[in-house]
Amino acid sequence: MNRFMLFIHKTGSPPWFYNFSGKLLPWTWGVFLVLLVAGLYLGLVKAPPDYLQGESARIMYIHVPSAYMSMMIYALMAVMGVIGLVWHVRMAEIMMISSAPIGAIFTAIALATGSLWGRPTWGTYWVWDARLTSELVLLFLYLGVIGLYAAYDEPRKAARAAALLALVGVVNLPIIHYSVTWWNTLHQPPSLTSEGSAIHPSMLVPLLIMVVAWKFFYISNLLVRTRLRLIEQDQRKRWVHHILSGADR
Amino acid sequence: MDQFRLHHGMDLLQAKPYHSPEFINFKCMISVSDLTLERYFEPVFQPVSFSISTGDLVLLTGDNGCGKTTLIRILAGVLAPSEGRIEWGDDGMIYVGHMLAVKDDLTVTENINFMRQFLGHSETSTAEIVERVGLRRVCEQTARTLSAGQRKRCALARLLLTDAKLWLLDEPYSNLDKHGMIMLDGILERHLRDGGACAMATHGSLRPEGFEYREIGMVSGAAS
Amino acid sequence: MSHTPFIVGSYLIALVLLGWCALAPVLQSNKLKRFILSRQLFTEEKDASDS
Amino acid sequence: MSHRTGASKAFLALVRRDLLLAFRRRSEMMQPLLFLLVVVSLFPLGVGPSPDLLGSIAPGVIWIAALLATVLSLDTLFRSDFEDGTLEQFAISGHPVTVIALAKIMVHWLVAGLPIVLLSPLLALWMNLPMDALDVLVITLLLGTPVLSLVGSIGGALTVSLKRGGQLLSLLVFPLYVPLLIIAANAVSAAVAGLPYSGQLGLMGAGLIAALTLAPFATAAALKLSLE
Repeated sequence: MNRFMLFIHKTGSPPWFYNFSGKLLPWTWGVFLVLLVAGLYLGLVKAPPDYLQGESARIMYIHVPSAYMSMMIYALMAVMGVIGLVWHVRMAEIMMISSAPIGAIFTAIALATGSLWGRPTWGTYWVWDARLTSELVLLFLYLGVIGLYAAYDEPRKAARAAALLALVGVVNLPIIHYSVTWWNTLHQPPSLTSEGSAIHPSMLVPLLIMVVAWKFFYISNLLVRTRLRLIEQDQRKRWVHHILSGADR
Repeated sequence: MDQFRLHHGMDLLQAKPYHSPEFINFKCMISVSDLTLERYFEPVFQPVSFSISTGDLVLLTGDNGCGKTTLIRILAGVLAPSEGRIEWGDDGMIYVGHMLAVKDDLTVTENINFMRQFLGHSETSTAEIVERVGLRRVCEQTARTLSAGQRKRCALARLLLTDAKLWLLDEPYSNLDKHGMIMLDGILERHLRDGGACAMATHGSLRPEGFEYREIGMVSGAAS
Repeated sequence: MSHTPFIVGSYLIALVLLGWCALAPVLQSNKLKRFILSRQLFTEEKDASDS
Repeated sequence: MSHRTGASKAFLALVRRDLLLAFRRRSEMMQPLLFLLVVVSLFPLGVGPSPDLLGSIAPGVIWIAALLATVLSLDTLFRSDFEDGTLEQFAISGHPVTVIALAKIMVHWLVAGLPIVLLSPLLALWMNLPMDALDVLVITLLLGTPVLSLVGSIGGALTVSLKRGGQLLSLLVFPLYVPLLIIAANAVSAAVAGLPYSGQLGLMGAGLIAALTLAPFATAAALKLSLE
């Protein structure tokens, strides 16, 4: 088995994964914090206010990355779900269900910041804007996956049911997004905050930094949650006692 | 708790065909090696290995919670094992478990007729099957009004409906009265004589009378 | 109408949600580890007293 | 597996049996339809009887009521067969589980979907929908209710082994119904306004074909999972 396959095979074994991710975590958290500080500083202090909306455009540096992450995490969840369903890879199942709450939280952040952003620009907290509406439906999709996983009591079966639902959801995601956007154009003139307009580089750089910062947050939080589930599921196994009595991280 | 006595190798030597003189095609219907299932990351039963061939009657014994029903459902193909391998022969299987698959709103005849169209074909007419399982008196009543024993007989009628060679029975003798047990012995004996095989999960004294059988003792996973 | 309350509000909400999202598993894993260790000690004492 | 009849014979046997079972329990079959009538009749009480107001919200209300009525009847789609072990026998019978899922879905549509289409003229009358848009409403319901059953059966199969699966089922299924609701309600209101609606009907036809080909496989996978 060549080195790459050996590596893939080893990620399957819980103790190896636990130690490997343990070593990885400080680095991912570190990079996240550095990027966060850089992004916030550039976004809040350096970047000029938007010529159209003034200061409130600064909410964009939180809203846009969160909306992007909520879509990306759902797609990743479906991919991990397929791996878990087809090859019964336990690690993929655990990572799939661990990323569901993170995705739901990013969706909630996107919704909250979106409505707060809407208040100064549109005058009301909630506008049935195309993006906000599809974010809302995405939140229901996430809650459906989390709810279904919680409803089953046997973890392996729960993960496969949630994976199947995530797969059906990801097939429907583009359809929902386009039907909501089409529906929105029927009932309302195109809203002000369409990202289509070219963004000035000084505002684009913090935006990109924030997106990468959110990715590192996702990776680190996913590893933490995966390690938690590994310990929780294998709590009677020897490697857990060995690690805990060794009282390392 | 007696560990299973027969190892895979020995089992083939010992498996003498049933008392009828010769079998046209003595073949293995199902073979299982180091099979186990994990639920909540704990093995439900100790790994088992055995194979069932023409004319065999295999009893899966063990006290409650040792995984007999789980193993039977794995053999039936409903459950996928966590470890180990299982190979099925190409001739059919039929499974009668705790859940009898008898619809309460259909009469006995309707239940049997539906299963006939669904599961397979058999020359014996429904009336004759109803007669064989002793439900002639109640065959026009809906299954809701039947007693537990009568419902079990209605489920066992499925066995006569198809020419499936391998029977998977989960405590078939429970709820049956004396006549019911005699009836079941009869159809089981006839099935084995016709070159069929049967795996039966049973506990305690409810066992087939006067049959050659091989016993596999099941040990629950937690006992390791 | 100054926008600062909305900006501060949205960053605050994001901070709180992300903070809780990061913190929850850490707290839970500490609780779980304490529970496993205590049960482990309990079983060890029981084995010691049995043998 | 067991020597068996052809899958189509099994399909027909299953459809015939389920229709017989449904007619044996007519009262249970009527409940979603009564629910439909009740929900629609609540709207005039809620928003006031003014004809033009009701007329403007009629397409959405009728379609949402159809959606709710279908979801109500989805929970019993597989549950009775799951609990008495017949579903297990279907899975072992050697027939493809997709065929079995398709048969159950077809019966569910005949028993729950079609009556909604037949009742829609009455609903249109109550909601003061202009009569010239009635034909479009019936077409959208004819194209849409099978999709409600097909997509809904995935949720039904996923929650069949759960004791209180009913509430969870609606949470799982509603996001998947969003595109269908948007297009269908818009098609009818376009017809009311005299605008062209053929595009929307085309989309719904495509949705029906997609659901017909993809949903049974997801439902079959979910059923096999629930049986474990």
